[in-house]
Amino acid sequence: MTVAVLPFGDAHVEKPRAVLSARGLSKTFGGFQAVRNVDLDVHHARVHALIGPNGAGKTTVFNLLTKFIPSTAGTISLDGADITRTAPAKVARMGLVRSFQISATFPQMTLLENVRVALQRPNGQAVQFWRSLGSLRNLDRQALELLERVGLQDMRHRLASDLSYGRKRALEIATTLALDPRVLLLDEPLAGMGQEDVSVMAGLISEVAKDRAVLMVEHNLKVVSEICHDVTVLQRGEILTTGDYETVSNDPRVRAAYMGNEDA
Amino acid sequence: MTETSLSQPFVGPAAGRAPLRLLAVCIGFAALVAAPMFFYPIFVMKILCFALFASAFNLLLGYTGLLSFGHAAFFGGAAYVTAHAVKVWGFPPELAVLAGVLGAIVIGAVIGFLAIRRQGIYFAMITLALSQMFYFFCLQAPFTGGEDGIQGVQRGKLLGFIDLGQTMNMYYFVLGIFLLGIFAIWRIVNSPFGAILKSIRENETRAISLGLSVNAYKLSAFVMSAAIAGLAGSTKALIFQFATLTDVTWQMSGEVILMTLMGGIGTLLGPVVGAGLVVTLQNVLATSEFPVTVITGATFMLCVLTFRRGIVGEIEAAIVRWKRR
Amino acid sequence: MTMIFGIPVQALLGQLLVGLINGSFYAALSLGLAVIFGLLRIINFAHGALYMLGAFVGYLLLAFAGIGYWPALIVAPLIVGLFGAVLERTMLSRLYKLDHLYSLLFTFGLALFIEGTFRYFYGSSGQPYAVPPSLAGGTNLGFMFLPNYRAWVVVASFAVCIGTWFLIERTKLGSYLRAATENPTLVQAFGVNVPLLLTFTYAFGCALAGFTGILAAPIYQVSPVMGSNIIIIVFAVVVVGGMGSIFGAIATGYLLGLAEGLTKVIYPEASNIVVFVIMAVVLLVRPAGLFGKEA
Amino acid sequence: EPYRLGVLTDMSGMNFDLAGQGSVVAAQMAVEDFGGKLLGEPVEVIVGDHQNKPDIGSTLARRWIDEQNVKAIVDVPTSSVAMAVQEITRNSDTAFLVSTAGSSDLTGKACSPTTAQWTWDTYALANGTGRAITEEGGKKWYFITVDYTFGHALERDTSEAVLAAGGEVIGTVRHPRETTDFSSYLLQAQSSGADVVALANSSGDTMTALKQAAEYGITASGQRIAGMLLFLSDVHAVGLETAQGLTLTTGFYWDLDDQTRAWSKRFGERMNGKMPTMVHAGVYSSVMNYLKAAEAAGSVSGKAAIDKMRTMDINDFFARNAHLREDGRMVHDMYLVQVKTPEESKGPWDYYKVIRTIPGDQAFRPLDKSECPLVKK
Amino acid sequence: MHSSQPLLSVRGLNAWYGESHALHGVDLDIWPGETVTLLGRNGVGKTTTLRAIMGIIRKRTGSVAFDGQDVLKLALHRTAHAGIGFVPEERGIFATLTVEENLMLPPAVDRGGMSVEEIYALFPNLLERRSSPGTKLSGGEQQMLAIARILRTGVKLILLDEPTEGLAPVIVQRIGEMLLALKQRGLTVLLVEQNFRFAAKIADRFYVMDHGQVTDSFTTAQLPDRIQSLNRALGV
Ligand SMILES: Nc1ncnc2c1ncn2[C@@H]1O[C@H](COP(=O)(O)OP(=O)(O)OP(=O)(O)O)[C@@H](O)[C@H]1O
Ligand SMILES: Nc1ncnc2c1ncn2[C@@H]1O[C@H](COP(=O)(O)OP(=O)(O)OP(=O)(O)O)[C@@H](O)[C@H]1O
Ligand SMILES: [Mg+2]
Ligand SMILES: [Mg+2]
Repeated sequence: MTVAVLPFGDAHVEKPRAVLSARGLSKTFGGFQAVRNVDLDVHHARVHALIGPNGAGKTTVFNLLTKFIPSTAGTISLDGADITRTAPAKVARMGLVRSFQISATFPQMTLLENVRVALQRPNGQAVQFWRSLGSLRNLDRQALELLERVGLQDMRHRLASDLSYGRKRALEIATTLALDPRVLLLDEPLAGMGQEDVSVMAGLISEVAKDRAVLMVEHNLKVVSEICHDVTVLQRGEILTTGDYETVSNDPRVRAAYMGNEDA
Repeated sequence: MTETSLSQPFVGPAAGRAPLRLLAVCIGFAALVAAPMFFYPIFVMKILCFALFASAFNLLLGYTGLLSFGHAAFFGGAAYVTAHAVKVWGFPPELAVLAGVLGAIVIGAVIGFLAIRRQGIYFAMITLALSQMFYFFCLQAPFTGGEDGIQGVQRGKLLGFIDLGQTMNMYYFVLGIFLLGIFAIWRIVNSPFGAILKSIRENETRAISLGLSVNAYKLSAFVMSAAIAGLAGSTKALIFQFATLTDVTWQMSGEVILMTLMGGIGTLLGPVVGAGLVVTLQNVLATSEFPVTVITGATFMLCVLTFRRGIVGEIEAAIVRWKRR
Repeated sequence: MTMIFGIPVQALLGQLLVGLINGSFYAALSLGLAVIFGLLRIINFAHGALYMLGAFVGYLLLAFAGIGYWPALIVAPLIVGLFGAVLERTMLSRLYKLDHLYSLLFTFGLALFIEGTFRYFYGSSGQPYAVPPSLAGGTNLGFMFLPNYRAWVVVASFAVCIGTWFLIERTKLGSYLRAATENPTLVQAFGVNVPLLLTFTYAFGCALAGFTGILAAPIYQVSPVMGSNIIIIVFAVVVVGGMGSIFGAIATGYLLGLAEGLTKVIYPEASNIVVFVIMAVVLLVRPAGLFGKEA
Repeated sequence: EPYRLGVLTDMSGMNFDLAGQGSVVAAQMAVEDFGGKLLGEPVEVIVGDHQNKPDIGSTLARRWIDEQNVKAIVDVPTSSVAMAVQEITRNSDTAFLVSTAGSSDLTGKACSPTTAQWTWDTYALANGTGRAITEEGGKKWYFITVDYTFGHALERDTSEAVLAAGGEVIGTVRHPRETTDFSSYLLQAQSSGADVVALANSSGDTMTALKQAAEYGITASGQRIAGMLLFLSDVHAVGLETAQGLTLTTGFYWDLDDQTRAWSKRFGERMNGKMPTMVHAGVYSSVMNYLKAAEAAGSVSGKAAIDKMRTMDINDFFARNAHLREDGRMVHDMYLVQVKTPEESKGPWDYYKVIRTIPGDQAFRPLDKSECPLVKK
Repeated sequence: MHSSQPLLSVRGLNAWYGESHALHGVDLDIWPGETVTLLGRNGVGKTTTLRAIMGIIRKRTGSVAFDGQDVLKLALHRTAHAGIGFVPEERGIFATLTVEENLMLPPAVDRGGMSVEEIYALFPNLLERRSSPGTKLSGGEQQMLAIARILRTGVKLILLDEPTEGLAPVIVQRIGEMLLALKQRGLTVLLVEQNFRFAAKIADRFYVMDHGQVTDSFTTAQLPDRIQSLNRALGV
């Protein structure tokens, strides 16, 4: 069990233990080093933002953490267990679940079914080929609650393919939450959402973070400043700095590389 | 997306109200029980066999989205095992059928293990190639009797006292197997497991991220489909009392696809209707002037171009449209 | 005499050369498949039938129009290509928006149809087609007698493979084609006449099959079943190569031809399944195929 | 209701040329020549295409017998279908007149009292060719054998004949069915120093092998090629250029004498000038003799008619020195022929020169070696 | 106010996805050299409007006059040659093409497009990664590439769907500057944008959409007066 030692920021505030931590994570794509020696600690009950210019390697870090692509070097541990060599589905079952940058739903299924699929496995109802479909009704209440949380309850019988882009993202988050993950990785959850949805979603994220760890990639700095406890800035595959939003946003290097003269 | 998906969303049960559905099932059952009084029993049995085979195939294609071009291996393989079990080991019919199904499971597990590593068209090509390999195996293996096949397989006595040599006994035995198989498929499709299969078909990456070991699910579905196809093959060996190479050729794999396509991919009844049509067509063509392959080929093209949903699929769609109005 | 695998080196060399010749056919056929698949995402099940068609057109040209091998080498692929173009325009093009499996099924039906038709009119045992006089005879290489025609097959198929590779990987046309594979609507929205491009591609792929067919005519019997005999093996070749690249299709074709040639000496009984066995092994080790890119 | 004869054949597949439509025509000719009436009832020929599938063939045969008053089933290419049909004809007392199917098992292990295997079997071709060529001086044999039961049987039977006639087998290579390229095997055969390269395979494989043998100059280099199973239609298909010099055994050749020419001419007139294969002639002969036998026996029962044939004098343009044995084998003279060179050939279909006649009792498997349970030993 | 004819004039545009009716009579006009922004909540049909103008959706009625030509009747590939360029929401970068091939892909339809050097100067990331496969770029890099390749072709009107989505603030600023620069060159842009503040910096006029129709329109000058009602309409 590694105890987080933070290079910057409010080290004096006692943080809960790191649920997910990575050490020396690196990835090379045929000579191009996309991620270099990244150390990361994600803590329980905190929202951790991963920001950085486009192409900095944020999505790649996500892919590495969830084992969707194998890392070139480094170790990852989840709740103290080493998951460096674990299969992606297994990692998900252990409680590390992600959403995708390009929205990912089951298009020809209704919203309710979308969420229910995610509920099936944790409830031991995934391999039952001998029971009737009706036996899944016990999951409906829970599924509906999740849809409600993202404001999609009224559309529960529509097909996911009929949704607009923004709503697909909302559905995806509901599906992800269905797994009740211990660590939630969100890749630009607010991208493409209308103004009206952004604040709802941001609220949702900080609420779910109360009893789990959240790591998110986000370009909407307003939201980052409002809901994220920790911010890690990635540049050219390397960690530029880590700290709270205040510290990070005043770092001249971060302003130059990422934020420009914009204020949240 | 609706149009691009090979498998139609399942609309079957929605097509009628519960009492109506029950009535339809009863009429269907009565028709099957009475069929041998009006039609040539062997012919009806053959249709039942192929209907079961096509339904097994459809379990994979229609509900998992995997197009197998090698299902003949399970069908024909099981037939060989059953024939061999009866002829050489002296198994009673029920055990021989069981042996055939086990054989199909083994073959299915091996082929499936390799094939599920790729998707879509690759999957189709791999199953085709592997089943062709199995064909060569059957051709060259000493116990399959080469071109002659295993002939003169006795039907024996079911449970030691029902003489399957009697056509009617055999018919009801086959009918029983058919109903059992169809029920199994229906159950699998409309089960929690079936729902997972559907989600995998829709978006595999997402399914993985939800913690589902996608390959294990696919392999299970593949093996289930193989087992039921094997059940059909074993039964066929007993009906016709032989097992030959014809049932392991790639043309046979093609035929089962045609049956499913004609009847309606992803519908419960489609493969049954399709099998009935194709088998009847073959019999009609057998005494006509038309070259069979040309007709088969043309039917394939026509189905794909004009009524992809198949006969049952089109009817169901029409009912749904009509209801909306 | 030196021995390898218990076989005289000379014999082995001979077999390798024979394998190379076979590989030429595999390469040319899998290349055609790869072109059509790579750009249209269609598994052209009818490829074998079109290959047969090429050979038959050659035969018919000779029998009814007195057109000999050399002109036929140009004319036959053109005719087969034209046939492909008509087919694409009238039927296949309606299937692009659908699941790719439909086009597989369609071309499967097409293969049955073409093959059945020819069998109906020309029987199943096929027609003879002679080696052109200018390539008759052979050369004694010391370790084997190499028929001149076979040497020509190697050269011709290699030239066609390289030409195609260049066209697709190194020209602007190629980049249109590759892009259209992924998102035809968008490419068309950029102002490229995609429907025409797709027709051209399919026709080109068919012409490749036709060319291989006429190339094969003097070696094999011109028979309605010649295509279905070879197509499944070519499918396996394609799986082994991985459809990612044109180059992969070509290289794998030659490689598997050689592997098969070797098997014919070492353990001939298995020569028909060696390609499938290799396929299984490759799938276990590298599911994407030797040259394929994992999606 | 008229009596019917069912010609169950392959109308769309690989046996179409050697049997197919020609078999139908031959059967019709026989019925016409017989006068169209059997025991006072009209006789009709009906046709079925079994598509080389035993289930279709056997369903059809059963239906014919049960519902359409079919009294004899004729021809039946593809041994798996023939085997399946034989079970049905045996159980329903229907005559089974086999012409195309050549599996020796039909009159061996699986023999039936209602079957007459009329034209040829693998043993006769293998044995005839093996023995005759060895006696002609081809002592050292090399086999290119298709690797399954059928090929193994051909090879075994031929080898026995070769050894019996004082020859030797110096090598064998087994190839899978539907091989597209025989170069490897041919090269091995070429360098083996054999006198005779024997092709123990069939149809497509044989033709490809022949074509490629010509390409590699096998005959040109002094080796002789023997086809274990070849029909006139195969030779026609590959052409004389390729097939010249090939030695094979056949049960019939159209150009043997005036009788055969006369019949073949009539056949050809109905078949766009095609000359009959031995299968076609065999269909005619078997149907004609069946009709005679049934008439004589006064019964259309398969067993009665076939039994009658056993005691009858069988003699026509096809069947010379012939008789039907108790195992169902029709024994008749066979011919060892060699394919002419293009120069020797004087016109269309002038393909064979007859090297020698193989008397029936030498050509076929002796009765005392038969595995048929019907044979009283 | 506008001297010339509109470059693009849309009247009564309806469009369907299969059976579902997505646009219910959209009317809008764009004059040469303008930058016009479409605003609206998620799913009101902004993207659909762009697709229908371009002809990517085939099932549509109404009229779309561009440069005096009715583009509704044109085959899809002719629309580009008429002078309209499209940057899709999902970017549409080709995986089998390198970055440079992606860039060079759309045929030039007119003179006046940017040169490759100018483009690389604008987007140095692309230069650095020009020989890697297109989809190996990060999301933001892909967005740059998608815009860049249309700039090359010399079209008169660019349909730009949410160009800032998923981009780092610095890049957003860069794109804003770039769009202003393009405006200087006289390029006409129809922009769909959720990022209100961003749009305000570059647009001349706004259209507001709801339920597949244009419900409101105003100029940037009128913006301060409208902010209230707009926030209500957009649900902010
Ligand atoms: N599979 C791959 N092969 C090669 N290069 C890759 C691959 N995946 C990502 N890259 C490269 O790695 C770098 C980091 O990409 P990544 O997608 O992680 O960026 P990001 O930080 O998520 O950017 P954005 O905010 O734009 O989404 C990019 O330059 C990209 O081109
Ligand atoms: N491919 C499609 N098939 C069916 N319906 C669709 C499709 N694409 C969009 N729609 C529907 O059409 C309507 C308009 O969608 P559109 O994508 O134009 O919205 P938008 O305004 O661009 O929204 P966003 O801001 O989320 O991108 C929505 O209700 C959506 O559900
Ligand atoms: Mg990213
Ligand atoms: Mg949109």
